[in-house]
Amino acid sequence: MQQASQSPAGDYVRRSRTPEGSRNHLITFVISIVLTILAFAAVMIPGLSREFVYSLLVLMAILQVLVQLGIWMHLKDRGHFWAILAMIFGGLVVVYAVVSVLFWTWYQ
Amino acid sequence: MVKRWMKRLIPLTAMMMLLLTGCSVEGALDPKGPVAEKQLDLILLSLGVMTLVLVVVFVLFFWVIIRYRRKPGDEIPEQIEGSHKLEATWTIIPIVLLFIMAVPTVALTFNLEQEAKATEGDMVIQVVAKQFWWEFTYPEEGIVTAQEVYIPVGKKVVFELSSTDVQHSFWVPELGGKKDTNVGGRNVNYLALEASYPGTYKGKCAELCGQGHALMDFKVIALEQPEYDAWVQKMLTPAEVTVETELGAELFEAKCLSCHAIDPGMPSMGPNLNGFADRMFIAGWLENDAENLVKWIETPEDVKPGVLMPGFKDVLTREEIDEIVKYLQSLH
Amino acid sequence: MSHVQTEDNRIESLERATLEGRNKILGFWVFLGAEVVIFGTLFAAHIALRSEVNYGVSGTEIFALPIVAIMTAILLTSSMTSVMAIQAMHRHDVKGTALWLTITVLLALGFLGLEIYEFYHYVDAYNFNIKASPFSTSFYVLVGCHGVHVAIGILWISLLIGQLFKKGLTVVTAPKIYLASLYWHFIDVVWVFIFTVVYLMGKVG
Amino acid sequence: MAHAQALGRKKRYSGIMDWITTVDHKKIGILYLVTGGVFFLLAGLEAILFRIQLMYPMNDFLDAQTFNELVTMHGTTMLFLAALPILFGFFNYILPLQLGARDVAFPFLNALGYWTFLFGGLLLNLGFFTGGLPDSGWTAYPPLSTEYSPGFGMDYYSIGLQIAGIGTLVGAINFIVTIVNMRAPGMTMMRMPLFAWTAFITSILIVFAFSAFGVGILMLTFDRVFDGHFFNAAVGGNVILWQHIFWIFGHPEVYILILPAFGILSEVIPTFSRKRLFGYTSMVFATALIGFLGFMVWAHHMFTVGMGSVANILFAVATMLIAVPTGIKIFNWIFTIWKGSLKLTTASLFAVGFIPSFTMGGVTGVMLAMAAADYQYHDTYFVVAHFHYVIVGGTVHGIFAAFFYWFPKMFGRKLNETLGKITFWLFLIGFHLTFFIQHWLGLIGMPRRVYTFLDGQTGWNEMNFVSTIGAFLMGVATIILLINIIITAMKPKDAEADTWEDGRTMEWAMPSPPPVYNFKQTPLVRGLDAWWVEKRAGNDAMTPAEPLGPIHMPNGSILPVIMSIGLFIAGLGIMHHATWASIGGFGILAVCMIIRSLIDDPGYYIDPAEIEGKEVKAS
Ligand code: HEA
Ligand code: HEA
Ligand code: HEC
Ligand code: CUA
Ligand SMILES: [Cu+2]
Repeated sequence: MQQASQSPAGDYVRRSRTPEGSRNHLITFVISIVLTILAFAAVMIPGLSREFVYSLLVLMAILQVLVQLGIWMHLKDRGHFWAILAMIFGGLVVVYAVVSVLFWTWYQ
Repeated sequence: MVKRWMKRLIPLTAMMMLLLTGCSVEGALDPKGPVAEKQLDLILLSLGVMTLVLVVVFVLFFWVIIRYRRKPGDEIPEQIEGSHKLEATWTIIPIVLLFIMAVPTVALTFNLEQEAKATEGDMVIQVVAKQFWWEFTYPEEGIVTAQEVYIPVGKKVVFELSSTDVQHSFWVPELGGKKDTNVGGRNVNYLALEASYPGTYKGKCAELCGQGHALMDFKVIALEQPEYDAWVQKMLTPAEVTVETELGAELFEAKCLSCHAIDPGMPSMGPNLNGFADRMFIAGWLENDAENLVKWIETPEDVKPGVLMPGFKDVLTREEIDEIVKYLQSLH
Repeated sequence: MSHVQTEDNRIESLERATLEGRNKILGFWVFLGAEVVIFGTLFAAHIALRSEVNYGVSGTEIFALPIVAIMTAILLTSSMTSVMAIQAMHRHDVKGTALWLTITVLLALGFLGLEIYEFYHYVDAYNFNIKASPFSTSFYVLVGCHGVHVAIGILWISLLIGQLFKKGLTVVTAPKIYLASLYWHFIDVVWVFIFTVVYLMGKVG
Repeated sequence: MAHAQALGRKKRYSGIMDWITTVDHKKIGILYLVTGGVFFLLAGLEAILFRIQLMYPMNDFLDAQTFNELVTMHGTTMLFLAALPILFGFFNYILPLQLGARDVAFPFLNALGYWTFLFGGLLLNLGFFTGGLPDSGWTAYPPLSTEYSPGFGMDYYSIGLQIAGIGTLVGAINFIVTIVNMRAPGMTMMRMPLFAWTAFITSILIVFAFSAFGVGILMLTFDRVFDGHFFNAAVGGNVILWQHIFWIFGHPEVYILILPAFGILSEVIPTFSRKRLFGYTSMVFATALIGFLGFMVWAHHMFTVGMGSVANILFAVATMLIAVPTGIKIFNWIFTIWKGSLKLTTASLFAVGFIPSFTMGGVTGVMLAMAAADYQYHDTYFVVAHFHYVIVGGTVHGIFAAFFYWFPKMFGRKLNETLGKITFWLFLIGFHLTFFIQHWLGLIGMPRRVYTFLDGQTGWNEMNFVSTIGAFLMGVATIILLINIIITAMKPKDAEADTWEDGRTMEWAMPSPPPVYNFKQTPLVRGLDAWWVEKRAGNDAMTPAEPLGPIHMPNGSILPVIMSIGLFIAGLGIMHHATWASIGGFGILAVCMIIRSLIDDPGYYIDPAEIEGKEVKAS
């Protein structure tokens, strides 16, 4: 593909050594696995109160998503201002939607 | 310029004048009960504030477009960036104005909702909205009626609102604002209204519900307590079938009873016709006389589009329909 | 090549080497913002309707957690392998990239297969189809929407593997691969909420 | 780059093929404008028809069903297929010029966005030919829009808007990326023209609002076509769920319509006042704040649904707050004229005419926001009056202002000013005549969406009659505008670059109409109102930021049209349960995407020599 040869891609490869080691990514993987196991365990262990399980589940999910967004999807890296904004804004709209449904759809 | 002033001011003043005279108006502007009165107060308050805002904006607006029109030989004006002082002014003043309006809004909104919670001893009427008519049930008295709902004057009445097909909205402008009738047996709404004076008040469906939406009218009839009690008694004593109406009654039983009921407490697929002879209107809006009744029974679709009652033009002869009409007119 | 500069004209990595690449990445993030709302709305609907079983079966009765656990493990691993693909890409290792992407696709196929089996099982064993109840409708539309995303991801990544062999790693292919991996992570993120909200909470009732 | 020429040649299309395959943002802008304009005429005609029905009590010009269909189509078409696409047309044409960008970020997707919008719009209107139009109001409340609406009408609504919505979403993403990444050197965010800012915020609102709506109509489709139960109350579905989803989209949608008009005003008023925008910074923040608050107030459309007093109060207060940033804007415009030198052309007449009309609509909005009072206003003509004051007095005025303002830039000719002023006055008078009186109608009890009303109600007959006359006047004004366009089109192209002499932003620094590649050399921006700054400094062109070199342009492509046709077929297939048609439709889509993915578009180069010689003009 000729166009590529026009671009600085060739020199760039030499210049940039990937700064991200795979360690972070592996740690994320492990964290995700652990959080998931915790979540499944909380449901499978009998006798826990519903409120406790629910809050634990939500907490686990949020943690896991934060870790994955931050590290796997590089949101923690520089230059992701607008990306983070997109996620936050989307999240906000979702919170509205869920809240409205939870409290008002079944109001009374 | 003068013309433009006039064009904007005339309708505005016309509206204010109509408001002040208040006699030839109807609807929300002519309240006949405490709820509508409080709402009108709120409306007038906001209208006052808005008039103020509009006057300020209009004055500034016309001042700048008249004063700063381009004239031959104009220099390039100074490029003013802004002014913190001015900008702060038109941030703060609106906030103050909004506050003035927000406080009574919050109070009244809260208050109305509180009122609507029926407590012991409140009179409750169940309202079921259907395409395209209204069924009213008095659970205490055991009365089911339609299109015309009777209430005593000076007493808070709580309407329990629901619907069996699509969303409708229950609105009696002169007595107070509307509330939707939700489907599904859930989200049942309560609306408290009270009539301060005896009279007949127009009621409307205010949510698009299909073809008949425009004509889904009803009436609220407020009577002094003794008259109201008399009405209840009358509703509870079914009309008797006489020799004259016998034929009509039979026909009615054969053709109409599948949908309609005439026993006082009976709900039915169509309106309960107990006391029908005393209704002012057929189907909520057409004057209740023999001629119109024939028209309705023959071709209800012409009276109210989308109506769920079939026409009987081809099913019954004109004579038979006349008999039914005679019978219906005996249902006091 | 366009020569418009941005504040940030450091060349960070192959996928960001060109303006086109940077545009794509930013645009894709905005698209993911839209996806958040899309799935969020479906979640809202599901949360509202999940106890409306219309005299039919409820989540507590039918959800088979072991199969969900396996699906979760598979998808999580595939998200990991797509990270590996990007790392290989940053090392300019075409073969490695292709290999990791292939593994990702295979895992995804496994996931999709299990999901199809799961749906089939529900319909077969409990007559739990989309018409059964508001719960079933919202369940199938939400989880199915995720499934469709997985299927699209499979097609997309497979195409990219083909391109990789044909064209190698270039400033044209690199952003695409990067986006596909973002997309894939996002699908995993959505699944985290699905197994939490739909399955686990559904199981608890 | 000696072999630049060899890289690729422009695939030359001409005539209609050129328009069908174009990826040039300026041509796509014109396509949006023309299509949106046609839909505006159609929706306006629908309004005229149902206004005739409402001219007399118990009129039988239209039957109830047709009336409901026309009202629904009027609202839906105006919002989704007329106002928004026309604004998209201006975004497309003007934004890159104002930003000093060579092109938009995603030319191909941009074209795709237009064609999906067009085919979605056609699907929505298909009922005119097949019978059975959408009839449940633009709000499509179930169960009226599901079980109680047999036939294909509401399927056209849900699937047609789904397809058009995809186009809108794609377009919005394109604008966001263009604005963030493609600005010319020196143009910081805080030096962007306000029009670009409003385009930016609007696009953000679209991304989040239209996604919610997309899911809403997907659910509607499932209920209607696949017997789903989202909204089927009989088995436990919930109709209020739809209302929440709809309004979470629906309220931002109205700001999507007004913000670009705010942007237009912020361009037109400074130009014709020869004075910079008063309080630029606060205008930017007000825009952002309106956009943000716009997402938190949706339930003010649902006060009467019975959400309880707490919810009603919260949403009431949140809604009222929006008056503050909007007020900031109103006063900033007025003070832009203050101490300026205002020239009243048709464009600036529409722009200043906006201010009082919109304010009247805005203050009734605040009245509506007062929950306890809204119980009286809701679903009456008072609401109809409110939103036409903000939409017609606001958005449509803004659109007309933009049309007169940018027409010379886009087509190289000035519209006739005399006819323009006649249009303005007729439209303004007609507008107030139609809608002012509707406030009153609402207050005395006329519900909206009624196909007729009973005789003998005080004032109803007269006021409805007057209202219809006003609508006729607006129709006449529109016809005069059409005549104006036709007359102007027959005149030679003679507009100068800086047509209005006082242009401030960069589009006025290039020929009218601009060449395909926009700026020969990317300009350097040295302040807010970049072109004004250069003019004040005594320059007669923008200072370039790069040497003259070959300009890379994308090739046209037929794929967007084919993809949209694929979607159209798939949509029809789904609603008719024709599995093969839907698979075929999606197949076409998939094949196109695969082709697009496998065959890279090398684009072509325009040579500096060619630029120096004859100007390559956009048609
Ligand atoms: C362009 C579109 C647009 C815009 C900009 C607005 C702007 C506003 N709207 Fe409107 N609205 C619609 C389009 C729009 N609306 C539509 C289409 C509907 C009906 C949908 C349907 O049901 O079909 C609707 C319905 C609607 C309702 C629901 C009514 C009902 O159905 O019962 C409400 C209620 O709160 C409301 C409120 C507001 C408010 C508070 C604003 C504010 O943003 C207005 C702010 C502006 C000002 C206030 C003027 C300028 C300010 C000053 C000069 C400062 C000083 C002012 C004060 C202190 C008051 N609107
Ligand atoms: C962008 C939005 C927009 C615009 C510009 C308009 C413009 C107009 N609207 Fe619109 N309207 C809505 C959005 C809009 N409306 C919405 C959302 C609803 C709610 C729908 C619902 O309830 O679901 C509504 C509802 C609505 C109603 C209430 C209907 C009802 O509830 O029963 C009325 C009634 O008067 C009305 C009238 C008008 C009029 C007279 C115009 C005029 O300004 C139109 C002026 C334009 C013209 C008159 C065009 C002229 C065309 C020609 C002359 C034809 C020439 C033809 C060829 C050459 C082919 N509209
Ligand atoms: C299929 C059911 C059905 C049958 C059969 C039917 N009706 Fe009706 N009827 C209705 C419904 C539904 C309405 C309410 C119409 C409306 O206002 O929307 C109605 C309304 C009426 C009304 C007006 C009631 C009011 O309160 O204003 C009268 C009178 C009436 N019907 C008479 C008859 C007679 C007489 C017959 C038989 C010859 C008959 N109906 C047969 C369904 C039926
Ligand atoms: Cu019932 Cu409208
Ligand atoms: Cu709103």
